[in-house]
Amino acid sequence: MRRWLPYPGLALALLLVWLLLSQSLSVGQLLLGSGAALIGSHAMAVLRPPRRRRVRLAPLAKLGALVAIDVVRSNLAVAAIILFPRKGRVSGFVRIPLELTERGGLALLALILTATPGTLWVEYDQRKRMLLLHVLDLIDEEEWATLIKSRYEVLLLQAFEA
Amino acid sequence: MSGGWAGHLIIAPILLPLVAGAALLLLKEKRRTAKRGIALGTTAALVLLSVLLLTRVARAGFAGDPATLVYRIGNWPAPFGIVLVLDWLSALMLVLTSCVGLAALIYAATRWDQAGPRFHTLFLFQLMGLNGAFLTGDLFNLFVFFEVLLAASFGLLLHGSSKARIKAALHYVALNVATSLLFLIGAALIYGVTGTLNMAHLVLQVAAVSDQDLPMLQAGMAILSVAFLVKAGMWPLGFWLPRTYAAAAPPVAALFTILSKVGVYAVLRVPLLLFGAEISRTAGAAQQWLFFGGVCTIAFGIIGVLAARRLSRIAGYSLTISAGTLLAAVGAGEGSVLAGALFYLVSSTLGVAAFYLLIELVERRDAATAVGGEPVFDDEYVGLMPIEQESEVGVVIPASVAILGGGFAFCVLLIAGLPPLSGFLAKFAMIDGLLDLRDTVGAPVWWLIGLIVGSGLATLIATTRAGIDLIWAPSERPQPALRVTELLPVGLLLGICFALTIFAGPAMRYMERTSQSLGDRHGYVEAVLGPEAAGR
Amino acid sequence: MIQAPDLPGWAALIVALLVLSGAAVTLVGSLGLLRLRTFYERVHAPTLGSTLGMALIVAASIVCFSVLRGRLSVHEIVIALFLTSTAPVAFMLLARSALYRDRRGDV
Amino acid sequence: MTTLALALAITAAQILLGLAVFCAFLRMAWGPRAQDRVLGLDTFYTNVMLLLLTFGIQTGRTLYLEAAVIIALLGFVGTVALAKFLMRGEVIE
Amino acid sequence: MSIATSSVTLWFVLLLPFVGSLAVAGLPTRSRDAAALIAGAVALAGTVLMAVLYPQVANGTGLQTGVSWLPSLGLDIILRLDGLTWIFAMLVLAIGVLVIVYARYYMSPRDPVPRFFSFLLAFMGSMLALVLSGNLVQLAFFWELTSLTSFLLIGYWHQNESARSAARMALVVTAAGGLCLLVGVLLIGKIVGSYDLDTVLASGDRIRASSLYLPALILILIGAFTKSAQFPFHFWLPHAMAAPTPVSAYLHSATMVKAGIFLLIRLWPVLAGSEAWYLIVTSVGLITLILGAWAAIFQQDLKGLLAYSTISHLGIITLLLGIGSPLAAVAAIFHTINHATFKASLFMAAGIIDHEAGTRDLRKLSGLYRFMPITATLAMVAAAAMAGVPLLNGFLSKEMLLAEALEETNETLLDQALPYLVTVGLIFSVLYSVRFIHQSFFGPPPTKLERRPHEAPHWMRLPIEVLVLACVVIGILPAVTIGPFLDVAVRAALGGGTPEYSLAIWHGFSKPLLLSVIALVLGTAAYLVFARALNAADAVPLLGRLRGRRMFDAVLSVLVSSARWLEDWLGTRRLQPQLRLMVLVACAVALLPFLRHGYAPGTAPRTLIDPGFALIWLIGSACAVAGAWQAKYHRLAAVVLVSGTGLASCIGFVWLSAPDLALTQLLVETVTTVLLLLGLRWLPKRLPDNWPGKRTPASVVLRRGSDLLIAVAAGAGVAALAYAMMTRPLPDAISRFFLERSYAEGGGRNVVNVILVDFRAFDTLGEITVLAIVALTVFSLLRRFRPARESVRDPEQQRLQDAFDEAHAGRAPGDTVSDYLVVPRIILEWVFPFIVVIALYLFLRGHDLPGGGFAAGVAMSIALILQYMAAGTRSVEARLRVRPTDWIAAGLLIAAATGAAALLFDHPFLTSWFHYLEVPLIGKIPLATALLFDLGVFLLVVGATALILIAIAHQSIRRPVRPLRGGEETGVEKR
Amino acid sequence: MELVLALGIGILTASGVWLILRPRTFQVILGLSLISYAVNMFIYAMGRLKVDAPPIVGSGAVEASRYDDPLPQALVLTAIVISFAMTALLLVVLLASRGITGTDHVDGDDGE
Repeated sequence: MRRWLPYPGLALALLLVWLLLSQSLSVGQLLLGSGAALIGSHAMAVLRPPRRRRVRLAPLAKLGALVAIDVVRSNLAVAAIILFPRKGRVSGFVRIPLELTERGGLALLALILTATPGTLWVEYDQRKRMLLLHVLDLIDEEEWATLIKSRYEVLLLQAFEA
Repeated sequence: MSGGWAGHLIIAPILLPLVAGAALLLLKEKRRTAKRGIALGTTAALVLLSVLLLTRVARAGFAGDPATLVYRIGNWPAPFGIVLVLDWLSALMLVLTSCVGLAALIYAATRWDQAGPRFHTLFLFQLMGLNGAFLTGDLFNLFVFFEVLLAASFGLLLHGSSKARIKAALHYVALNVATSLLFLIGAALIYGVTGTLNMAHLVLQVAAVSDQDLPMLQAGMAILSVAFLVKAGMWPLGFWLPRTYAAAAPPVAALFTILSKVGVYAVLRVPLLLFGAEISRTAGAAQQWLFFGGVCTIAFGIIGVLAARRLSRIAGYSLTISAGTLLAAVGAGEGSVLAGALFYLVSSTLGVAAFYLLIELVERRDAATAVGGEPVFDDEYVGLMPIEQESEVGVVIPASVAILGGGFAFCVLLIAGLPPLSGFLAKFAMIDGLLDLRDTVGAPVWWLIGLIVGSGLATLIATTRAGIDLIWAPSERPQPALRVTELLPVGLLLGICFALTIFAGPAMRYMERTSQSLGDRHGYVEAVLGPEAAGR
Repeated sequence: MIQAPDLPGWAALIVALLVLSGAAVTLVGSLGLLRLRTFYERVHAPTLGSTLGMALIVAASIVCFSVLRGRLSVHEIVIALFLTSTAPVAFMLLARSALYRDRRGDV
Repeated sequence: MTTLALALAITAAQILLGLAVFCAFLRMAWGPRAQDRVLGLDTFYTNVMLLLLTFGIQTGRTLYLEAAVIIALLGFVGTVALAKFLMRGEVIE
Repeated sequence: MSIATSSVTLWFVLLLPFVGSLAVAGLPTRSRDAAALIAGAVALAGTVLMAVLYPQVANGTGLQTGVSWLPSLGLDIILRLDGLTWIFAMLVLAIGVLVIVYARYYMSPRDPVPRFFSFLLAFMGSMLALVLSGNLVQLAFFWELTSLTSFLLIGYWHQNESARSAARMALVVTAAGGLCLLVGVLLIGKIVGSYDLDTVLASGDRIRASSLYLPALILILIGAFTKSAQFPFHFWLPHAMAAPTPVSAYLHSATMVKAGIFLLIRLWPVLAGSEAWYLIVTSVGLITLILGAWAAIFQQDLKGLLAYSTISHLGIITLLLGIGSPLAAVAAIFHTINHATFKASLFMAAGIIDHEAGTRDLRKLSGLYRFMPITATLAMVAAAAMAGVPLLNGFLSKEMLLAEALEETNETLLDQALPYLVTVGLIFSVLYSVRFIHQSFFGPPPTKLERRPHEAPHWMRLPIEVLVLACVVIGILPAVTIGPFLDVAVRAALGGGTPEYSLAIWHGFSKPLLLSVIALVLGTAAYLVFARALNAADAVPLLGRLRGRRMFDAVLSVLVSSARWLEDWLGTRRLQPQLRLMVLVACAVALLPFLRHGYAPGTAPRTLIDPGFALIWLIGSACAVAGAWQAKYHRLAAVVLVSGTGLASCIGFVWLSAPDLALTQLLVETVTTVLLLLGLRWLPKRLPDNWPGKRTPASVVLRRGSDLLIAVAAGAGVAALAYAMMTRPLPDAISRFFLERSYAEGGGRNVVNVILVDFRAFDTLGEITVLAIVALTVFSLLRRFRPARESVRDPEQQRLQDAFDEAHAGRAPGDTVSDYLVVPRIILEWVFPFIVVIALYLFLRGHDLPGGGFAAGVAMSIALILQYMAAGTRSVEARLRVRPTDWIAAGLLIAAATGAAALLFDHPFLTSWFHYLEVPLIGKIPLATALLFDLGVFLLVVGATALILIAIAHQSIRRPVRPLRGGEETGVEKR
Repeated sequence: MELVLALGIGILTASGVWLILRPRTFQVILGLSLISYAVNMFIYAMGRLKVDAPPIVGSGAVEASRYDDPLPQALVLTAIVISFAMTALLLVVLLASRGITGTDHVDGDDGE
């Protein structure tokens, strides 16, 4: 099984993408899509990324909802900053120590933080496990650190490392 | 389309080198003998093939049948799909290409093909590009084959990279890329006005162009011609030519002598076809420009030949001269001048090709020219190149200098247009034809005659200056080590010229028919599109 | 060319609103690119376009085509998916390289 | 009527997006930092992709979305290369 | 002998020397006797056979035989034997025999003589063919051939600089003359309408009446004068004395220089008789006569003296021909024969002296009579003939000359002065003849010689003896010996107008005799007076500055240096001017038609402006301008801006109904950006120019200004063309066909793709070949890549970052980059399979919707490149073995094989086939060969793009090879 | 629209021509890419402009005037590929030239 289908989850996702692209659920497209997904997942296998343990989906779903809300909220906030500049707004870097070490988790966190307007993942020091974040509207460094750790990292830890 | 296998022979000059070249890629770089063998076999087969096609054209043509053979690629009817057209001129060019190609390849197989990887593939692709350009009957397909042959020529020029080659290649590539863009603009304009790309169909469409659209068409044609003329090396567009060719490895330079004729071929083919006498709303002016351009080119070539310090530059400038002569002959009119010019094209191409091959042999006495520079980087792909692995251990022919000298002399005679080789007959035929034009064209004919004569003299002066010292001057240098395989190609080329001299009658008859066929738009259209279209 | 597909009124309204607001958000983001003072601040601006702006327009597209075809057409989700997973990578790498420039000595 | 309104709205959106592209262009042309220019290019890509989506809506064809998909998936490659070049002095080590 | 046999004999005689030449050339280097024997036999056989042919010409009919060569241009090989030809042929052959005998003994045993005899025979053959030519072009052909073979003979001792330069000079001068001659005879041919000699000879009046007569005459005369060393082309002849003496004896007495004379005689009936002829030929002959004789007096080299005397005598013949009367022509022919006999013998004698005494310097020679009485006697007789002493043949022709000079032909001053000037020339000629004899054979025994001279071997003297005998016999019994032959020759040469003349020793006391005596007496007296002074001369008085060779060299060097100057002025080796010219020329020629017809946009309805598109497109244009502005110092900015332009044009394509183009452009755009960045690593830093005085020099401003103008002009031109085209209605194009047949006959809905893989798949095949070639070229060029010194090291950023990592505790080198890439790398890994799937998607549906093999291939290679960027070359290649060349080969072969498969069914190449297969559950599945073709495209594009990018990327992990001892080389890997 | 497109083509060409006349290799390569964008658009324009009429046909009878001219598009595709290939080649040649001559001047020497 592993040999034929190295990454079942990935293959499923690829098949989904194929079906979305071709906008059809016909048997032919299903077959073609499965073939493509197979090839795609074998392509992934060629790169030989480290194997991942199972991922829990429930925390991820929760995270997704949270992020969606946050994105909209911060979009509006940043839009306000751009349209109505206020004096005294400071932006700056924040250092946040992370407990998360899983590659996937880190990547997801980076995606979330960067995709949310107002925060930007700048660098992660693998040895010190220290994240460097840039924040557009920096009021309190501590607050940001706890926010991120409590709001996102916890969920990610649950999903990936529990 | 039927006619069994024989009917498909027209595609073979393109398909054969393509497949062989691609197949060579599958062989490891170390299997040199196999590669050589395949490449040589393919090229030899091309010679046979092209001769076969030529005899077919000639037999049909001399028997009074239509000589033009058309091959519809993809089985699509003519103005829509791409067609290959084999007529007098293209058959001639095919033979010329394969002969020069074979000679150059034999020469290269002695040692030059080791100067870099993938030589044989590039070489075969070059032949494919040339053959395609000569065969195609479609304007855009012509562009594609131009690019094929250019790309291959870039590769071959850079073969055995050295400082001079790289510097020359930079100019060559930049200029040719720019030229290709001009080609595209010109071809696009022509398509925009006429709505077609097939050359025969173009002839019909051009005749139907409204007066309002005419300047657009002419502008397109003019831009296209500039692109051709850059490739042909016309002054003031061809300064790159002598330098580039001088920088190339000898067998490559020899092959390039054909390359410089592609531009001339295109001028012969496209503008003549589209703007001939039948549609001569502008033919006169265009031909006049061509004529004067040719005259200036010859003059510049003469200057260059005289100014040249090295033999390879002399050879380069004699290509300029020959391009100029051909252009001027085209400009002077179809008919017997053109026939002479075509004869000249053949013999000068062969002569200069042989000359390029000889130059290296002659100059090898001066310095043991290493085939390439020393490698700087360890090679990641196939390991270090064994440089000069089996060099200079050839059979030392006692009379090597004599042979070299003789070959050199024959080349010079051929290029300068002196007896006993075909160069003389070519010049004679051209001047003879030109003298017939003295009443219609007037004084410029005399300039051209003067320049044709002068170019021979200039070549003689320049080559004797350099050649005598190289070959005759006593020296402490060791006898050059020659291999038979290096002399064989030179002999081959000169031998063809010698045969051309002896069989000048039939050869000239062929050229005359070629020249006639170039003027015969009706026949061309009929052959490609069928009699109904032509009768329209 | 001013044209639009023939949609029922309600759908047209939704689509129009979504498209306009998406475009507006994107424009604001790009304006931010001009108005913010430092590079680090400016990096935040285009995210508007690649998140909310994109989401709104994709939504418009989904509505539009679903109504047009008479069945759910979610093919644009792929775009959303791809863009959200790739755009941040660029920002991240860019910001870090700017940081390197700013503190040459202590990378 | 509604169609016309929708058409106008879409055109307006396109103009807005066009202006957004213009902003991105100004960053590309002005800099001042190299990173600014690259950021401008990235924004250019995103905005253009959105423009393509609106064009798709306008024409009612899903055909044009393919280009948008390609931009979404591969538009960042150029930016990544540029960013890496700025950071490391070469794109592929 | 029948005509047929005679013809065959004639061919045989002609071909014999060429065959002999080849045979001799094949002999081993040292086979002196064999070579001489073969050569001699050939020449002797030729002589005998030619003699046998005499009856054919004696009756005046002559012999003509030909083969077709180039019939369409009127060039056939015609051998034409008449009296004149016969005489010349006999001279060529008979003297050839003698020279070969002589040469056998003259040439050193160490000389590789087969080469010599081979050349000599080749020359003999060419000369024979020349005189036998029955066609003017054929004559010009062999004319040049004699120049070439004589070049080889003159340069035979090529180890001597003098021989080389003399050979070259002779070749250049005579070949140039030959080319003039060619044009000249072509003109004649055009006047007459045929190159056939008979026809030409019959149309003298027509030729002289033609407007082309003068140019033709001048050109032909130039040819003849260069060959026959007439003033002002005489200078090559004395230098040609660097040739071995047998060569001089052959070429410069009897044959080569006589070719010009032969031509003049041959065409005499056609060309002579006009005023131009008289003035040019006579005066040139006269000047040459006097000049040559005068210069001969002062020569210290025996052969030099003979050379100048040859020039002088050739002048005599020319003069005679110039006079234009038939009698003069007779004299000319006669003197030609005479000169050949005595001059050949004199050269041979000089050769013997040289051989025996070891020098040819007259000042060193003295009293040789006592050592070599026979040679001396022979030389004396020959010299006497040269001086015109009675009872010898020279005397006879000289008398004829004087008689003709005295004859009043016209009223010109030249005619009046002729007798006196001729006499002066003859005085000189007596003077140098006496000097030649007296100085070498008489006087005290020589003191300055290195060895003791003695008589030459008998066989070496034999040729001289034969020739001197001829001089004497002809001199005494002219009417009996030479008379009949001369008669035949004259009749053949002059045709109808053959005059009455008598060959006798004694014509009674006459003015010519008087002048002759005066010349003899004064000449001898002058020698007695000036002998000592002459020996001291080291230059020719009055003419000292007119050294032919120096002038020749000067002319050539002026030619070369002016050519170099012109080459620089008219040409360029730099790229910018070439591109500038190209753009300018293209603009100019495109403008021309509009100057004539005017410019007008079309009348087709315009499309409404679409604000979104217009905005983007204008921004794209602005990007282009900004990119152009930034490209010099901010390359990265320029890359960014140009990408913007590319993107804008993608949008343009989408908008304008070309989704395929947009897709492809977009993908290519991405790859190009990566490519340019890969390249940027190796380019030098550019700093703004620092002009002195902080001000841009005017020249730079001017150049930029003009470039700007050119750019604007080009842009405006293209825009105008585009606008004019777009506003015209589309002609009834072939595109309808594609749209209508695409689905029905091509099996695809995406017409663009069907065109690419079916209708015009041949273009695509070519296009992918280009890609393959470029990839291979890049690959092979980069194998020898040598980065500039300052870019060999890692880029500055990497060095700083590594230094930082090293300097800090708790960090290992490379941490910075690994931290930098840790997250992106994960994401890029995730993206990889998706890109692969998208690529497959693009590939599979290309036939019906935008996409296709090319787009898919590029997408695939972008996927690869992303991995390289994220993980680094080594890391990727540790896991992934990419073999791009195999991919390329496979792609090409699949595409070509798909096309060739049609041949199996006797369809043309690339004929497509498709079929819808009904499969249960799935429905119709399209099967098309076009898809297979596209697969080839896909594979090739992946291979080629990957090969290009990877090959460049590889440069970063290569290190210069440091040569170790023993020539071995090793690569030091980075890190 | 025609005017806008023509203007753009002109501007692109002009910028490109200006760049190819510059003495630095990198400028030349960028100039050539700019011109090739312009030329691609130009070729496309020879099929005249049609908005929203991509040449993707249905399976029934085809009304040719409803579609954009597909042929220029096919030509442009070929031209894009070829110009990409040539850009790559030129780039590598200029790198080699830069390496071997030590300068990025087009003539291989820094004489301005």
